[in-house]
Amino acid sequence: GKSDDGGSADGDSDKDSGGKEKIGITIQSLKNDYWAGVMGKLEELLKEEGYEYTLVDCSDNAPTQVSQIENFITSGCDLIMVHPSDAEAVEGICGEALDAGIKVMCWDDPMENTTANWILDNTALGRDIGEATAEFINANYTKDAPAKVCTIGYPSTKVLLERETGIKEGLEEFCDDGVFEIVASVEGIEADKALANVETVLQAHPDCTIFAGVGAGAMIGANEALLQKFGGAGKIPENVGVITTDVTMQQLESLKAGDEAVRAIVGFEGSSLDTAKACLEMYKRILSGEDFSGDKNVVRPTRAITVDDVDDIIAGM
Amino acid sequence: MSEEYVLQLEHIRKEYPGVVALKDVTLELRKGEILALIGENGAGKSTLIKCCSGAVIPTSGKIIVNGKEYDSMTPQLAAENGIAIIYQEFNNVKELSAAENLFLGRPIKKGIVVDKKAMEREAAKAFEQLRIKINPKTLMKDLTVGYQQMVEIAKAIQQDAKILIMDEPSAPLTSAEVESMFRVVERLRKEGISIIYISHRLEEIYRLSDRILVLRDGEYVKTLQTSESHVQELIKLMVGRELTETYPPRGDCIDKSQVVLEVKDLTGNGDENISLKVHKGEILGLGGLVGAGRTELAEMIFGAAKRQSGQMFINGKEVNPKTPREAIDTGIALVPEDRKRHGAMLGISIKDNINMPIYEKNSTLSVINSKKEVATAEKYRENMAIKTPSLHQLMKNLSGGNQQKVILGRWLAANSELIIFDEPTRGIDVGAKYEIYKIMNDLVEKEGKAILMISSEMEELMGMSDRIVVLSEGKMTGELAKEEFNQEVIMEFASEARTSIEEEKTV
Amino acid sequence: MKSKVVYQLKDKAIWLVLIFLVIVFTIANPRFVNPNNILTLLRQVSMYGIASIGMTFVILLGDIDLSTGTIISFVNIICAYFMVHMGMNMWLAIILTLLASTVIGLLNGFMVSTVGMPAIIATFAVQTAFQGLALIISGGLPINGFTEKFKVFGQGYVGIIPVPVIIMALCFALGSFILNKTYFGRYFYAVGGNIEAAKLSGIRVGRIKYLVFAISGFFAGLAGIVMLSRVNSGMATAGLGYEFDVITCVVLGGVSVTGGYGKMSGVVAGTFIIGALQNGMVLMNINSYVQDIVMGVVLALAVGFDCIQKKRKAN
Amino acid sequence: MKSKVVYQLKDKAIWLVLIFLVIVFTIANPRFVNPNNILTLLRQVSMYGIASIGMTFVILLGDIDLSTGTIISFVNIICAYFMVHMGMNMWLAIILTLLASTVIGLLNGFMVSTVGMPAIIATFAVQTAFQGLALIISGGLPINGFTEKFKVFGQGYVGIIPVPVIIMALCFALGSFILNKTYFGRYFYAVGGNIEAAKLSGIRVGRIKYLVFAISGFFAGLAGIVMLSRVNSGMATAGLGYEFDVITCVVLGGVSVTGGYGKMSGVVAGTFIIGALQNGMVLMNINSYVQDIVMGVVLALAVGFDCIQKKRKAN
Ligand SMILES: Nc1ncnc2c1ncn2[C@@H]1O[C@H](COP(=O)(O)OP(=O)(O)OP(=O)(O)O)[C@@H](O)[C@H]1O
Ligand SMILES: Nc1ncnc2c1ncn2[C@@H]1O[C@H](COP(=O)(O)OP(=O)(O)OP(=O)(O)O)[C@@H](O)[C@H]1O
Ligand SMILES: [Mg+2]
Ligand SMILES: [Mg+2]
Repeated sequence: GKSDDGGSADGDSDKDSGGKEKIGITIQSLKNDYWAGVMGKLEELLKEEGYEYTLVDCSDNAPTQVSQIENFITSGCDLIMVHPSDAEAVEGICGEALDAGIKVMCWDDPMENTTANWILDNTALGRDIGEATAEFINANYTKDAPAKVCTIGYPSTKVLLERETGIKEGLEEFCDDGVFEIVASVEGIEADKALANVETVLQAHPDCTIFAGVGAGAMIGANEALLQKFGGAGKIPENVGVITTDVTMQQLESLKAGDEAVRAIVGFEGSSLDTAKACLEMYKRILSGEDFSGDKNVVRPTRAITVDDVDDIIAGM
Repeated sequence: MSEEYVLQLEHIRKEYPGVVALKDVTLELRKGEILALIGENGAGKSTLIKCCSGAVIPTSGKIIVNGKEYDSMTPQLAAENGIAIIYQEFNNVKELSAAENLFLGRPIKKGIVVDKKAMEREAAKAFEQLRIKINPKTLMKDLTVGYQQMVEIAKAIQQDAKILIMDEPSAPLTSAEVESMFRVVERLRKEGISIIYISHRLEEIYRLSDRILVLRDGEYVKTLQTSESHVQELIKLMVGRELTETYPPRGDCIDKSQVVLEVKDLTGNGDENISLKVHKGEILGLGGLVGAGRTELAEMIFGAAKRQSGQMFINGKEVNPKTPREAIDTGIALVPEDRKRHGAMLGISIKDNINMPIYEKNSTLSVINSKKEVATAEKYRENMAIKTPSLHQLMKNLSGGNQQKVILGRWLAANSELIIFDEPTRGIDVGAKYEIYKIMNDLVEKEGKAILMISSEMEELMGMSDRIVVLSEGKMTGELAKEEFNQEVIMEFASEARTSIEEEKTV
Repeated sequence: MKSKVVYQLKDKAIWLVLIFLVIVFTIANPRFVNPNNILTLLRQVSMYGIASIGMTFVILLGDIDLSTGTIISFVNIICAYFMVHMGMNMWLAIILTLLASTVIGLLNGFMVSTVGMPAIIATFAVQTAFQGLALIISGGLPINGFTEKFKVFGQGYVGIIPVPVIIMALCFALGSFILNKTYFGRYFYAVGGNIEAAKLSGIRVGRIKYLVFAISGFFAGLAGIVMLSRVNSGMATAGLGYEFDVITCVVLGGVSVTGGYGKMSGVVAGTFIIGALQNGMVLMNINSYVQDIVMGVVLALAVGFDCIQKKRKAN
Repeated sequence: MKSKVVYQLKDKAIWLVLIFLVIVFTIANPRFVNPNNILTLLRQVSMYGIASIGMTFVILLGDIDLSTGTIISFVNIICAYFMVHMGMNMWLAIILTLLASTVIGLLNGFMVSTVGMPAIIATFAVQTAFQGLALIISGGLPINGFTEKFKVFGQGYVGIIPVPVIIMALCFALGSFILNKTYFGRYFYAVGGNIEAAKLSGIRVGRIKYLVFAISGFFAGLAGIVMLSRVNSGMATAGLGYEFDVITCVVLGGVSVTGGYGKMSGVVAGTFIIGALQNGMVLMNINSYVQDIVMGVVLALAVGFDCIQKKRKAN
């Protein structure tokens, strides 16, 4: 690496000048409600505790992310957290960061050149969504009248593609025999696109009742489409449901309302605040010099949020 | 005093980067007179009159209209003050109808809704007055150049202007159309309308104007009473020197044994069965009215338009150019009619303009030989006496006449054997005209080239050609040898196919 | 006479494409022509249709408006913000929002007309900057929780006709009226066809540009409001990339990107074609990657065919 | 004489903007001018720089190439596919990839030149279609696992100078050479300035368009390979939106979007400005939403300033 001397030397002088450690954070996209929510909380926490930090997003573009990490190295960060657009793409530059004496944490992927990874297996997450969906299907459908399922994905992004694959695996694995049939797979990461596509699917398959998706947009769009189809909240049949991941306020409210199509949300630590806290905890562990060489992959927990515990989560959003 | 003049331009100065287009020019227009504005190409005539409409903002000077003083105008102010202008360049909208073009910028409307019916009615009346047969609903793009110009004229007249400014209105018109325009102009004068008339055709100036204002190199030279002036004097004032003959003499240099260009039964692009020959050292004139299809023929020969059938020979060898490049490579050149659109590349330098067709020849492995490039440009600047401070000057900073010389230089540099001139002196002043005629003479005489010259100016056609072929409505209607040249005969040939079709068109 | 027939045929050609598509999709899945699905389809394209009015005017002028998508996003956020975070009356919020979108359009107009920037750059700059602003206002989070009343614009019905479809139809009618009957509509053609001539004829070209960009902003704003009501949630990225969908509708509709030529009826057809494609391909359960390819190919073929026709006629 | 001075000043103005930015960023964070950071910055913009050569030519012609981003993505995928899934020799893979990108450029050229489509539409159609194709080939998943050798293009050094920076410098030199020394360069200006006159001067305008779009495709392909090597992983969306970054570099550099005017040196400055902004704002810890706003405003101001100058001069 070329940045060795410059980087670390300047980094020291920064610490001398008083402040706490400096953290550089680059994530896939901040133009996304889940990330905006969690990062908003994380920023609050970081400010409270007096950390110096830089938060950027790479608009899901690997080269941009590489550049951002380069800039973090230059600006003398002590810890770089990367939520990679493409893990392989940032391995090289993360290695350079490590060489420069900077600690590196990866959110989501089990990366090589990092101090520690806070991982989420997207296929597993998908499988959890599948499982939650399967529970709902098992409770409402039988072999004679199987559920017609539509998956809502976004196959242009690797993690979301994995999630969608996971959903299908989860359905296979956890549904009772012959109780479901996937009739359509559509794209929908933004709510309006998901809405339009679900409307169309409902035209093609008026008896399609189960929508399992990869994120908040899919849920909001599908929920709206179903609300419109059945004529509003309270009129949605018991056996119609939308299940996705991401934890955002709107999703939670729909879930809480109880009379909309949202049946469950597969979440992680809990609320945005819970996630932010857990993340900060990771920062502290890494910065304190904890040795992760044994197993540096710290796996994040996932859980299904249902009507029963939705209030606790909302409190922390 | 302001009552005497309806329009005064005082001490107008206009600077462009590198050029002073106007230096302290003063013009005064009286009520009900026709003031002719003359001067060589680039003298600043168009620039001056554009100051009256706000198309050009003067660097300094005052514009006084009906006693009101302005530093600069806008098209709206001009309209409010009753000024209407026919510009040298076409100013129409091709996708709108003739009627809508006639009322462009001031439609007949009820509230915000336009009244198309009323506009068409009024347009029909206006065309009637000018004795032109145009269906007001026809889209502008479906009209020929001449008709488009007539719409422009109708439009200016239609505005009930108090001051009418016409910048070379006759340039694209046939003599019959010019006649009907003159009648209208004279009628307008009688109605007390003041007119500024720009033209390079001195006979028009004498026919129409009361006074003549001469510009030279952006400077005011003199104002004369038309009745007290002489052509020689005018030319001298414009050019700044004496001009003896209109057409320079040329020795007999035709080599009948060598046919440079022969076309046989050429059909396509609106033309039918055209057959003609041009010999070495000969200037063949191509006559006809506007819309006769001469430009179309030139385009076909030059490979710029597709031909359907017929054969073409250069020096006896059959050729079949499908693009201008192929035509150039077989030794054909075209100096186009529409300089701005088809000839001059305004945004690049004089040097590049001249070298454009020969770059590939003067390059090794596509790298330009820059010495040769500069030498070529320098040579033709001298030969053509192109007025410019530097070869790096952009083309757009030159006047029309000088641009035409650059384009000529381009084709001389390309060393073509046959040069087609399409209206070579359209909108060019007498001085530059004479120079261009001399260049044409030198080309046939000294360099043994062949020239095909399209011209709508009868005098030019007869003065320069060795032979004349006349087209009408895309067909050849006659051929005359030098001894047979006669204005009436040519006109007769030119309108042969015309009368019948014209009646059909207006239906 | 002959040229008129050719023109009319050309204007009709796009409808033939539409009919062809309808037939193909119907064969693939008869549900496609189900009245219900047709209404759904129309509702789906209503945002494109509404935004396409302004875009048509802009393109007729020979300019382009890349800020449409961002205006939709921005409007989404501020209208939601007004109603939810500021508790503003719905109508007031809508009026203010439309005002804001018109003002953004005026900003485009200012840069293009007064400053003299090429429209593609000016509107791209606005696109970038206002995307940032929308994200700042929303903090990247969706804003939701509107009144039931607000839903009517995107989700309501009059009889069996969805309200957004009615809004779209009204917009098309208005657009057509402006283009054909009003004097400024005729000015659009004049400015797009020959800006110099327009100027010298006393048309205040500068003002026309302001007007057209403002109109484009306004209709984008209206599309944004319909979208907000339809999705029932305001997102700062809701309109991302919409400008190109809208441009595609307009250009498919035969409006010349160099300005001066085009008709509202063509744009209607162009919009329906995009709608039919998006709806039909999902009905056929076509892989979303393949959908991209089909979209690209249809655009290339439709416009390419048109261009070849034009070229042939020119010779 | 005077006009020459004005022109040169205008061409220099963009460098003044660059110097101004450098000063601002240096004051904000002295690390900005650290030689190490400068090299990092240059490496970051190398892909823009490389792709901007072709884009400059296209824009000089008065056209635009919206397919650049997709070509980068597509090339990313096929080059990775060749090397990883087909085990092809690196050089062969690179040559085939560059060939493919050139062929896509030729396809653009075909649509623009032979079919006569407006470039903005033709290249947008290609963008859409090839995005789909790239996704199909990759199945939406990244492709990685290249040889160490392959890393040199994006990550290697010659002395202290990063290889991509050297490639960019060579490309700029080549671009400048083509524009100033070869007849192709003259032709580009001629065609961009007055296509009719260019045609009648014997320039085969059709071929020039093919050539220029092919060149644009080629350089986009080269940028794609450098990117692939730099990030060591091929993604089907790697180049998403790159075309606008590249267009911004070119236009900031003073190339007229209406064609006919512009210089390579200006584009170099434009590219550096984008690099300085992207790098400097992260160093200054500017919120990423605000970064969008700054980008938009800088673009508007830089181009706007230029346009006002031009306008003033024209009067
Ligand atoms: N936009 C411009 N930029 C720079 N120079 C210009 C511009 N317009 C005109 N000029 C210059 O101003 C001078 C006057 O040009 P103008 O067109 O007024 O001449 P003219 O008398 O109308 O000539 P012509 O008889 O050829 O029409 C010329 O030297 C010309 O090169
Ligand atoms: N593409 C075309 N298809 C059919 N007819 C055409 C086409 N282009 C031109 N024409 C017709 O051919 C005739 C020749 O037009 P044009 O005005 O160019 O003739 P011209 O003899 O060159 O006139 P000028 O004296 O102005 O040079 C006109 O009647 C015109 O309507
Ligand atoms: Mg003039
Ligand atoms: Mg002609």
